[in-house]
Amino acid sequence: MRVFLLQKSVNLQVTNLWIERGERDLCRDLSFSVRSGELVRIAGENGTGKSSLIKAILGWVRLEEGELEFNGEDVTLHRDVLLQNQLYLGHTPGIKSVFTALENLKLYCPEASEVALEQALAHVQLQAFADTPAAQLSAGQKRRIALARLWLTDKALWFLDEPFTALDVKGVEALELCMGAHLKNGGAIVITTHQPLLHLSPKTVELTL
Amino acid sequence: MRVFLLQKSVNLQVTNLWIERGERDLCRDLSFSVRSGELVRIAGENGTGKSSLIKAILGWVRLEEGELEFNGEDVTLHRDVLLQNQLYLGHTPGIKSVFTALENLKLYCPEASEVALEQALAHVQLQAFADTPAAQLSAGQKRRIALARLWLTDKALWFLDEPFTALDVKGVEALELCMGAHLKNGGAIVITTHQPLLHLSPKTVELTL
Amino acid sequence: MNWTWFHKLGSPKWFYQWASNWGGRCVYLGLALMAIGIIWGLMFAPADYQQGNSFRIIYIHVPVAVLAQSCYLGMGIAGFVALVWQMKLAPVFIKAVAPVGAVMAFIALLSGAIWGKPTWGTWWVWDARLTSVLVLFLLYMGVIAIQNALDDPIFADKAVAVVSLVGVINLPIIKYSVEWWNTLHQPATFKLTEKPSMPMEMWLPLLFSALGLYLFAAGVAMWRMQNEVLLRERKANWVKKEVLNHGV
Amino acid sequence: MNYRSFFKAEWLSLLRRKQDTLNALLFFVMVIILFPLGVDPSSEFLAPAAGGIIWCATALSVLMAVEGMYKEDFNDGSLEQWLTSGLSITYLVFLKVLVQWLMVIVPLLIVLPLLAQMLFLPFSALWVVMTSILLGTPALFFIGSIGAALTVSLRRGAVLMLLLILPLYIPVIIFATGAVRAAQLDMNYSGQLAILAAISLVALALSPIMAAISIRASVN
Amino acid sequence: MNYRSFFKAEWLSLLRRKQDTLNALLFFVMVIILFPLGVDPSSEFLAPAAGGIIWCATALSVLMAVEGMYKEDFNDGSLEQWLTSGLSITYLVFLKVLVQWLMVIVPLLIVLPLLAQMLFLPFSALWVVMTSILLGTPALFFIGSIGAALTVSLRRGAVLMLLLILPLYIPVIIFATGAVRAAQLDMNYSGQLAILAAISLVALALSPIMAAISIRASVN
Amino acid sequence: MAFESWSDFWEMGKHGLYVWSTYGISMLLLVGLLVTTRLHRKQLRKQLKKRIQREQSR
Ligand code: HEM
Ligand SMILES: Nc1ncnc2c1ncn2[C@@H]1O[C@H](COP(=O)(O)OP(=O)(O)OP(=O)(O)O)[C@@H](O)[C@H]1O
Ligand SMILES: Nc1ncnc2c1ncn2[C@@H]1O[C@H](COP(=O)(O)OP(=O)(O)OP(=O)(O)O)[C@@H](O)[C@H]1O
Ligand SMILES: [Mg+2]
Ligand SMILES: [Mg+2]
Repeated sequence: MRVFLLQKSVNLQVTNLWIERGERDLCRDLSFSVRSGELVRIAGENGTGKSSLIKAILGWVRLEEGELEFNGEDVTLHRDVLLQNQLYLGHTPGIKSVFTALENLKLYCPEASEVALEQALAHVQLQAFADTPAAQLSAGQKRRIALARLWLTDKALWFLDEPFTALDVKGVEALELCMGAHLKNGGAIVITTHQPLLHLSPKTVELTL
Repeated sequence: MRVFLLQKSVNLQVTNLWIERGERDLCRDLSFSVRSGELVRIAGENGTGKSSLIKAILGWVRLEEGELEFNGEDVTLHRDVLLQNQLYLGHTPGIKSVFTALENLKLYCPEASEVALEQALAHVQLQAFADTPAAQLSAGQKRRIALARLWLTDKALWFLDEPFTALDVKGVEALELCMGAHLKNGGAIVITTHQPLLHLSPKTVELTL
Repeated sequence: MNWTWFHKLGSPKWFYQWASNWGGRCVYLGLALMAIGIIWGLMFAPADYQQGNSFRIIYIHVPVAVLAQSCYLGMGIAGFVALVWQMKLAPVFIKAVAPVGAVMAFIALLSGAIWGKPTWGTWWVWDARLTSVLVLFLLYMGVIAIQNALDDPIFADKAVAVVSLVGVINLPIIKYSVEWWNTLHQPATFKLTEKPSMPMEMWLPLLFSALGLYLFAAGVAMWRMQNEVLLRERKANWVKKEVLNHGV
Repeated sequence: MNYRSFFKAEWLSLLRRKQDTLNALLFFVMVIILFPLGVDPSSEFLAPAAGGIIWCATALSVLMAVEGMYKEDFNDGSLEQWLTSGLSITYLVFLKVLVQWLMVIVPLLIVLPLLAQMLFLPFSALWVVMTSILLGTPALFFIGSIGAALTVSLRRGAVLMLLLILPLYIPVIIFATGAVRAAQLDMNYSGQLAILAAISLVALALSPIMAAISIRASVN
Repeated sequence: MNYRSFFKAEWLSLLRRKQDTLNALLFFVMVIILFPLGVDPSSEFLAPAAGGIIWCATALSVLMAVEGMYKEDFNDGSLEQWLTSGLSITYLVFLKVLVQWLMVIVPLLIVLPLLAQMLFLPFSALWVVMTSILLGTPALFFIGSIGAALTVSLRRGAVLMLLLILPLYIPVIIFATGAVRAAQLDMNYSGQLAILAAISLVALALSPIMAAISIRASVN
Repeated sequence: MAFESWSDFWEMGKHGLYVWSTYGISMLLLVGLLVTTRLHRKQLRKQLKKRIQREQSR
């Protein structure tokens, strides 16, 4: 297996993307780029294909046409380099209900120290629930477990699909702060959200029906 | 089986509610009322017990103490009258992924005519997806199927737990319009949401940790 | 060596045109040969001295049983090709041939079962060959079921390829195991392999009907592949032209 | 939601997922095929054991079909909707089990003659097997539905309860195979069949209530 | 996520849901108990059939355990996380199957001696049964994992899974019961055991690759 | 010719039922395979034509 260096610099070029789902074109000839320090918001109404676009970039939805380039390398066929350098949180963020908040976090961030883990949970206001099974948490608290990963990761490119779902106002605030810090550090973020961003000003990629 | 008349007038009195979950008091001595034409928003951070409060009123979470009165009748022990007159949409709204949008709606609104069903789907922008299985819809579209019920129901009291989740801006707009109309008609709504309401001004019940 | 034929085979358009020429010929020639073989077998071949006339079932039973196995072998190879070289036509082949093979396996079971009643006095015994045909039939049903259950065509292709390949690897194991298992218990009277070798006038019609059935199946498979190609390439210009020009 | 729309939806959802039905059927076929292969393919072994094998296969495939019957309803929030519908959960459970029973048992009865042949079950006993399945399986379904309701929320006590419930299958199997054996020995088997019917009736009367209680407890 | 944390999590999650493990075990016990009850409790019937019954029960309970092995991972989004983790799915599948195998087979081997007694299996054959289970079940698990991967994205893929898997299970069962029967007849059984081991090795080498392909294709 | 008369032929020496039912069902299935294939082609052509015309009219 090849080992890839983690690169904090990001340059993702998406060219002429054509995605189809169930006989409908979701986008055609879509091109955009994501660079270090940039926040790209994929906008569009429900069902226009925002989630599908992210999944297509990650390689689970087929591209009818189009190219992807990550940091100068063509990744259209083999996404390995891209996958090594990104973090994805989707509509269902892979939280196991039998695990406690801490165990869930540990699964995805095995290198983090206990202290770092607890700090990350504190960032999302879950310190008191570290040892509660996820099944016994509220909807927002479950989402927060997944989001805590953002405070621990060293991946450069984040894909966040509706990260604000179920979060309260304070939670949204904290998440935006975290995203801002990541962008300052040379990271890049691709986000979809129907809620307006309060502090960050994104570059927008608009999808239409 | 008793048959209850559908009453458009609503008067729900909640007195001295004490709810406990996992050794933690979620609320204590909480009292409020919901009357015809009123929008009651249950506010509070993630995990303060908003969903649990609704579930307690509906009778799935145990009340340690407290009384419920619906239209003058004590329903603390037997919720039948309350259940007959309400509509509940929770975090997971009971959408079957093998059914199409139309079939899902039909299950919950069997009395509605074909025309009414299609109109309801049009209200939530799903007319084009009436015959698509829910499994092949986007997150927001799935939620919309559940919400379409609101245009068809004649129940007086609505419990909406985070109805705006995954909805786009237009969807939120349409839903608020629908809620406004319901309130004008003498209905009442209990809602939880972290997003601000744009057009409606609710009475707030605040929960704290 | 010139590999162009291989790449051509990978091209749906080329295949479609090639099959337009050959599909019909195979089917009709196959039907004719089969008719000759079967009529010959039914009317003119001599009766078996032990089984009498029930033996005439052989002219459908054996061709069909042999073909059922060949079809699966072909699907397995196609599965391998689909997974390794990602050739576009390979999944099309599997999808087209699976129902053909399933029908063959079914007829083999049915004709064998009906034949068994007068000769063995029972429809079914747990004999090696019978069991392995039953298993083969199940394998076919698996392939068909999975391709029907998956709406996503890309996934369906992958799945079908995986199942065919895994199945074909297991086929010899199944055959061997069943044969080995069976020889422990099965009374020798039921053994299919120890038949007296056939006289020529019984064997020739069998050859005809077998050849005919092979050609017939090949032709039908080509037609089915054409259908699939039309569906898959519906956005290509040549398909649009082909569809519009047809029957004008 | 009313009872009719619920029934229609259940029906439709099982038809959609034909697999589900087919699943139980295939499992049934599979168990029956495994026996000659794994144990002994000779008719001397199979013929007397056929009734027992068929009934074991039936019990196992009913268990398989019933086991997860509320799982999906729990996950997608349908159970909550049942509870707020104001309808009687007991009756909803009854309808659901009824649909399941029809969808599993009818195909099973259709393939049974063929499989019985493969196990060398004498033709005279076939009718008794079929009758015993018709009379006995409702009990299996209804009892199983209690277990399914108990395990749906993955509560801790569930395993224990399951352990209590499974033994209830045993009398059904004993009486059913008893009837078949009696038939094969040309003895009177109406007594066993009557008992089977009685068990099914009791299960029909009691289980929906118990299942409804468990479902109520599992939603929260 | 890395391989170690994945392995630990799998382990932990199975330990948490003891139910799943217990379920397979319970199913195993149930099948074995059903036989004497449903068919014939005499030792003349049971002793020669014991090896076959035990193996049929094993196959069925493995099937039960493996059937839904990726279901939860699919529903809660874990499969997506596997795919974006940059780890080799093939190896993740291997680890997952390994954990499952340990969790199901070890308890099964523990209760086996008792159940073998109940079936009048001669003590001398017990060791062969246990060895054959140790050598043969990896094949069952690995083959089953392909079926489970192919059918995760289907609402209820169980039936398909059965259809796909059953034909592939048959050789394993035949060789395993062959070994037991040979042992009971005091014949040499090492050949069958060697074949079992070989099948397991082939399955171990190929199945994770096939399952990985299927998982990749089913996330979308 | 292996038979004396037509009725002999149809009877197949008491095995008529077996032989003819086998051939009957087998032929039915084979012809069914053929017919469904052709019907599918026809349907497909119609469907695709409609699609293309819809596209062109837009
Ligand atoms: C359900 C029942 C049966 C099945 C599934 C079955 C299956 C098969 C198969 C797979 C073959 C192919 C041999 C090859 O690969 O070359 C075959 C050949 C043959 N079968 Fe059957 N069979 C059945 C019943 C019978 C019966 C009842 C008879 C007559 C007694 C019979 C007579 C033959 C003969 C004569 C051959 C050709 C011999 C040879 O080439 O080895 N079969 N059968
Ligand atoms: N099934 C459960 N079992 C035990 N405790 C639970 C359960 N569900 C929730 N809780 C606890 O009850 C508290 C309130 O949960 P609830 O879901 O009511 O919160 P909420 O206010 O709706 O939050 P959110 O805004 O995230 O939806 C949480 O702190 C949680 O730990
Ligand atoms: N699994 C699927 N199979 C087939 N079609 C799908 C599938 N998932 C989504 N679609 C279709 O693709 C379109 C885009 O879906 P997608 O989930 O990408 O939308 P989205 O923009 O993320 O919407 P939302 O804002 O609701 O999350 C939808 O119209 C839907 O019908
Ligand atoms: Mg989305
Ligand atoms: Mg909540």
